[in-house]
Amino acid sequence: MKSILPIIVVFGFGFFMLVSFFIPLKGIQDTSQTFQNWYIGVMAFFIFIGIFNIIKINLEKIQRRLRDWQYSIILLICLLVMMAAGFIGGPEGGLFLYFYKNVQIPLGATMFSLLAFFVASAAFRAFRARSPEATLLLIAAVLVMIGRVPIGYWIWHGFPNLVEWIMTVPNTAAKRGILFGIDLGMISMGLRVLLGIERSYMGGGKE
Amino acid sequence: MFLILLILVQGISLDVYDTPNDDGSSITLSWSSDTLISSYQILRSIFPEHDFKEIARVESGKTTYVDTAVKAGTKYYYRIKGAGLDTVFFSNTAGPVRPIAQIFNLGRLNIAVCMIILFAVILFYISRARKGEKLYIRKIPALTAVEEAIGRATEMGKPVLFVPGIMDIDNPQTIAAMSILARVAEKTAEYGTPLYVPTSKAMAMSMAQQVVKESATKVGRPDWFNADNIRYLTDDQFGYVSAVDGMMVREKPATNLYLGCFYAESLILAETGHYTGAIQIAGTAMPDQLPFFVAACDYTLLGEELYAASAYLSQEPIQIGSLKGQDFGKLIFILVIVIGVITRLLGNQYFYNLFKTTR
Amino acid sequence: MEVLGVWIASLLTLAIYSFLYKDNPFYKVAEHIFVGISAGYWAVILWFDFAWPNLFEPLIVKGNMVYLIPIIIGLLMFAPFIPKLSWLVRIPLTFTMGISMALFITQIIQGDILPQLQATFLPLAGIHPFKVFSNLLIIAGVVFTLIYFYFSKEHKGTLGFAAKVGIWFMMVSFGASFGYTVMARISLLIGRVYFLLHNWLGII
Amino acid sequence: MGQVNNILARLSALDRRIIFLLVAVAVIVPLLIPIGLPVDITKPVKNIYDKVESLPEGSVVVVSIDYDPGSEAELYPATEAFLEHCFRKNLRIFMLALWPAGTPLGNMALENIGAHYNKKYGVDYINVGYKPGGPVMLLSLGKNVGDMVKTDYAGVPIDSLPLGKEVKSARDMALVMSLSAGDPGVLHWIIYFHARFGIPVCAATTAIMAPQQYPYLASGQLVGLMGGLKGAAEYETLVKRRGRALAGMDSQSIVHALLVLFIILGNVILVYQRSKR
Repeated sequence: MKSILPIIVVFGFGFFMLVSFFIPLKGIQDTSQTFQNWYIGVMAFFIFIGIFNIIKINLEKIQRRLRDWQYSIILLICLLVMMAAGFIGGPEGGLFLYFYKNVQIPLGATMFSLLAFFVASAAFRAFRARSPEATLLLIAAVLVMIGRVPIGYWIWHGFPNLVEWIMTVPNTAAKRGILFGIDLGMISMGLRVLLGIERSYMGGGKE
Repeated sequence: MFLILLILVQGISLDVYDTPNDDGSSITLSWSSDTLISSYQILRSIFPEHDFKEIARVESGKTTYVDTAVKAGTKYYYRIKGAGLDTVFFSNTAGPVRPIAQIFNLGRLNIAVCMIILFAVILFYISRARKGEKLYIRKIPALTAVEEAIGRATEMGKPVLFVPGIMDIDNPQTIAAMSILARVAEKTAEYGTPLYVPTSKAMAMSMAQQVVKESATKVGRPDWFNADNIRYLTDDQFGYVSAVDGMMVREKPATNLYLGCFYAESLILAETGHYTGAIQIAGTAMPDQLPFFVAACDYTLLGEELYAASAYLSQEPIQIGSLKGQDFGKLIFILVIVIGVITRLLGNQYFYNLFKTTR
Repeated sequence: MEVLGVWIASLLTLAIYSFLYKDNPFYKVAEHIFVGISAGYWAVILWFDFAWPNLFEPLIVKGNMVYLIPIIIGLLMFAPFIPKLSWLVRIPLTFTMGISMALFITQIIQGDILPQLQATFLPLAGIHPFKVFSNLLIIAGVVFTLIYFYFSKEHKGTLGFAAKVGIWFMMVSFGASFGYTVMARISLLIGRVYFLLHNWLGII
Repeated sequence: MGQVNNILARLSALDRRIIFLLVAVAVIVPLLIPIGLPVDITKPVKNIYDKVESLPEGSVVVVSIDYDPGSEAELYPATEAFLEHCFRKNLRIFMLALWPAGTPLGNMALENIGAHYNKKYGVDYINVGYKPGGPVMLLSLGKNVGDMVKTDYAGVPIDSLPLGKEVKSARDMALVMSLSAGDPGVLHWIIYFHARFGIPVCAATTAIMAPQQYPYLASGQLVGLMGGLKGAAEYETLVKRRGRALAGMDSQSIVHALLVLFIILGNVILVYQRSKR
């Protein structure tokens, strides 16, 4: 039961969806649409369980006085405050949007912008022409970095066209080749999942 | 009278047909007009001469309409009334047309053929591998490095950090990462080296826990397994990356493995790891992220090499079989490209048109 | 209230930047505030934008029992918290995997493989010689990149050379990606600096 | 010789915080003292502009907010510039978000630009908020909008809004604009939505994702592309709007020049150290 039922579920729903792609009959199409809608409903729970886990992990951290447990209190308070603001005032509530605008936006945006600094130090310390291949990478990178911003156009008016050529010719070719490889890999993975050969996503795959 | 008749015929020319490859629930109308028309009224009847009723209004600029309020098997006639500047234009009466339900969508035949060929090739090689046939796979240099790097962490008495990407377990890269994690967990359990696996998805956490637990049991070290080392941090990308960063700075792992599906966090992880002096091995099939891994890590599995690595490490017949199947798929793709280019060069469009997927 | 908000936002921004100096309590506080606020936000938005109107309202208010199915499957996600029933978590996992993988396979053929193959059948005659050259490069680049990812033979001789050329194409494209990413990162920093100078300090 | 050696050795051991400081200066100074370098227009951006120009008045454009505050700096200016163009052309906007934290960002842009053009919520534009399920959701949405969208973001039943009543399926949509910072996003709009329903898709992506979109531009599956802040600056130039993207372009240029300098310097050190050995 524990291993057969999941295989039946994955095979049954999977192959129905595969076949329904090719059969335009109304009953089949409606059923497939219903399954899709269920899927989206279930996916919502994936997020709920994520939030549930955050609460659980941080409660445990506080209970067992693990390292930095004090911060977990801050985290949980923020979570509760945000949820209270949202569920009492609604997603249009002033306080909820106030926190979104003045806490979530600046923190999210700043976190990402830290990368500007890391990219700079990587450029200085890690980005080296150690081999012919790396040299090629380097030259392309420098051309794109200069030619794609206004300073490149200012230096030489043909710069943007040169960069566009790099993007549409060698870049497109390599990206497409890589894409084909990835697509094949994903199809083979999908097939194994549907056939129940690949079970690692269920955890281990053995009973 | 004569004038009106002329307009009636020449104003709008209408063509209707049963929408191909559907369940018989729609009829497609397409029309053309060389006069200025501000809006169209679409009229329908089940009689050729009378009883035409408006079913829809369409603004100018549009030249097609799909009528979905039809019954399969019934005959329909259509007319269009177009409002011009000060005249009303009529189209010819088009029809009869009868929507019919199709059992197989012929417009998707090429997709079916492609799918069947790829499935067949992959299954063929999997079955060969399962029968115990030894299938050759070239060595992937970055892999030897993984084992060395784990050894190095052990010597230094420091933990190993394994980041399985930030996507959920419905992402194949995460799954490939998990089979590499199984091998990494075996090695670390054997050496008794701590292994941290922070995840960004709750399901990825439970999966990683099961995988690591099983590996530990497999090498006879169930006591080594510590569920607390495999933690779900947060779904939020930046919350996650900053937490992992904090972890690197605090725990100073000697070996960082980034295998799976990565987005913008790739560089921030690799750069912080570089800063803490760890040996770093990365692998992802995300083309956007490869350059940073190449730039800042010691070894990188490029794209599909991630899947190849998982097959190579496990020596599992299924994985090796699929890899060989995919290799064959690549040969087919190359062949198809060559044929496509040549036929087009010879002025033949037939082969080119076989690959059309949208009407 | 508005002014206070800008101050909160600015101070939190600076707290994150303090990580550049080194990991410190300010950064950690900001980090945990962020995780807490985001998680709370997700819960609220998910409920109001989707879970209530699309799942619970039809069930509770309109009494449409069909909606019980996705809810029950979804609730099985919590099965691991009851050790005896933990295997039931496989039902939502296999259900979502089955559907997403099947759709994925057909869509990747319809939306990726066939159109991208077709787009590689490029014309080589009757166009400007430079365009012919470019098209040839694209075709060669795709083929040689595919050869690099051919794992069934050791890369020696002609095959080795082809794989090598494939690597060159990839390196150029990686270089392009690197350049673009640098651009992305800098833009984000500009965005924050603009906020600090404009909204907070009011200098620009 | 010894002196050169000394300098290079020191440089190679340079504390990265000094690099950080230089980057900060290179961003701040051009913002305070603008140079006003001219912005060139690239073809993929022009393609979006032309596509929007070609749409008849009243067409429904789907704007998908597939980013969150993390990419606000790059994609929010693009959102505003694109909406400005649509509203000016009297197109109607059907907005949704594939990322949970995208909804309020989309609303901000709609309200800012909509107010300027006297557009009315519910008639000229709607926002149906976040929808989970990514690619699978797109297939459901294209087939029957009502399955996925029962209310708008504020909980108002969708049938009570004139525009909401009108958009029933992909057939009622003229163009999709995905403002995308990752998955789910533009890729899914292309290989799921466009492939199934044939609705043209254009995108504004973070610069990091832009190179990956070129195969789709080449195949015509993607109509046009705004890559990063530069793409947004180009669009601002096209729609004659002086926004945040254009304001940031000088800093962008200067930092790029600085980084190229870093790369060259780093490699000079490498070559020098190699020749010493």
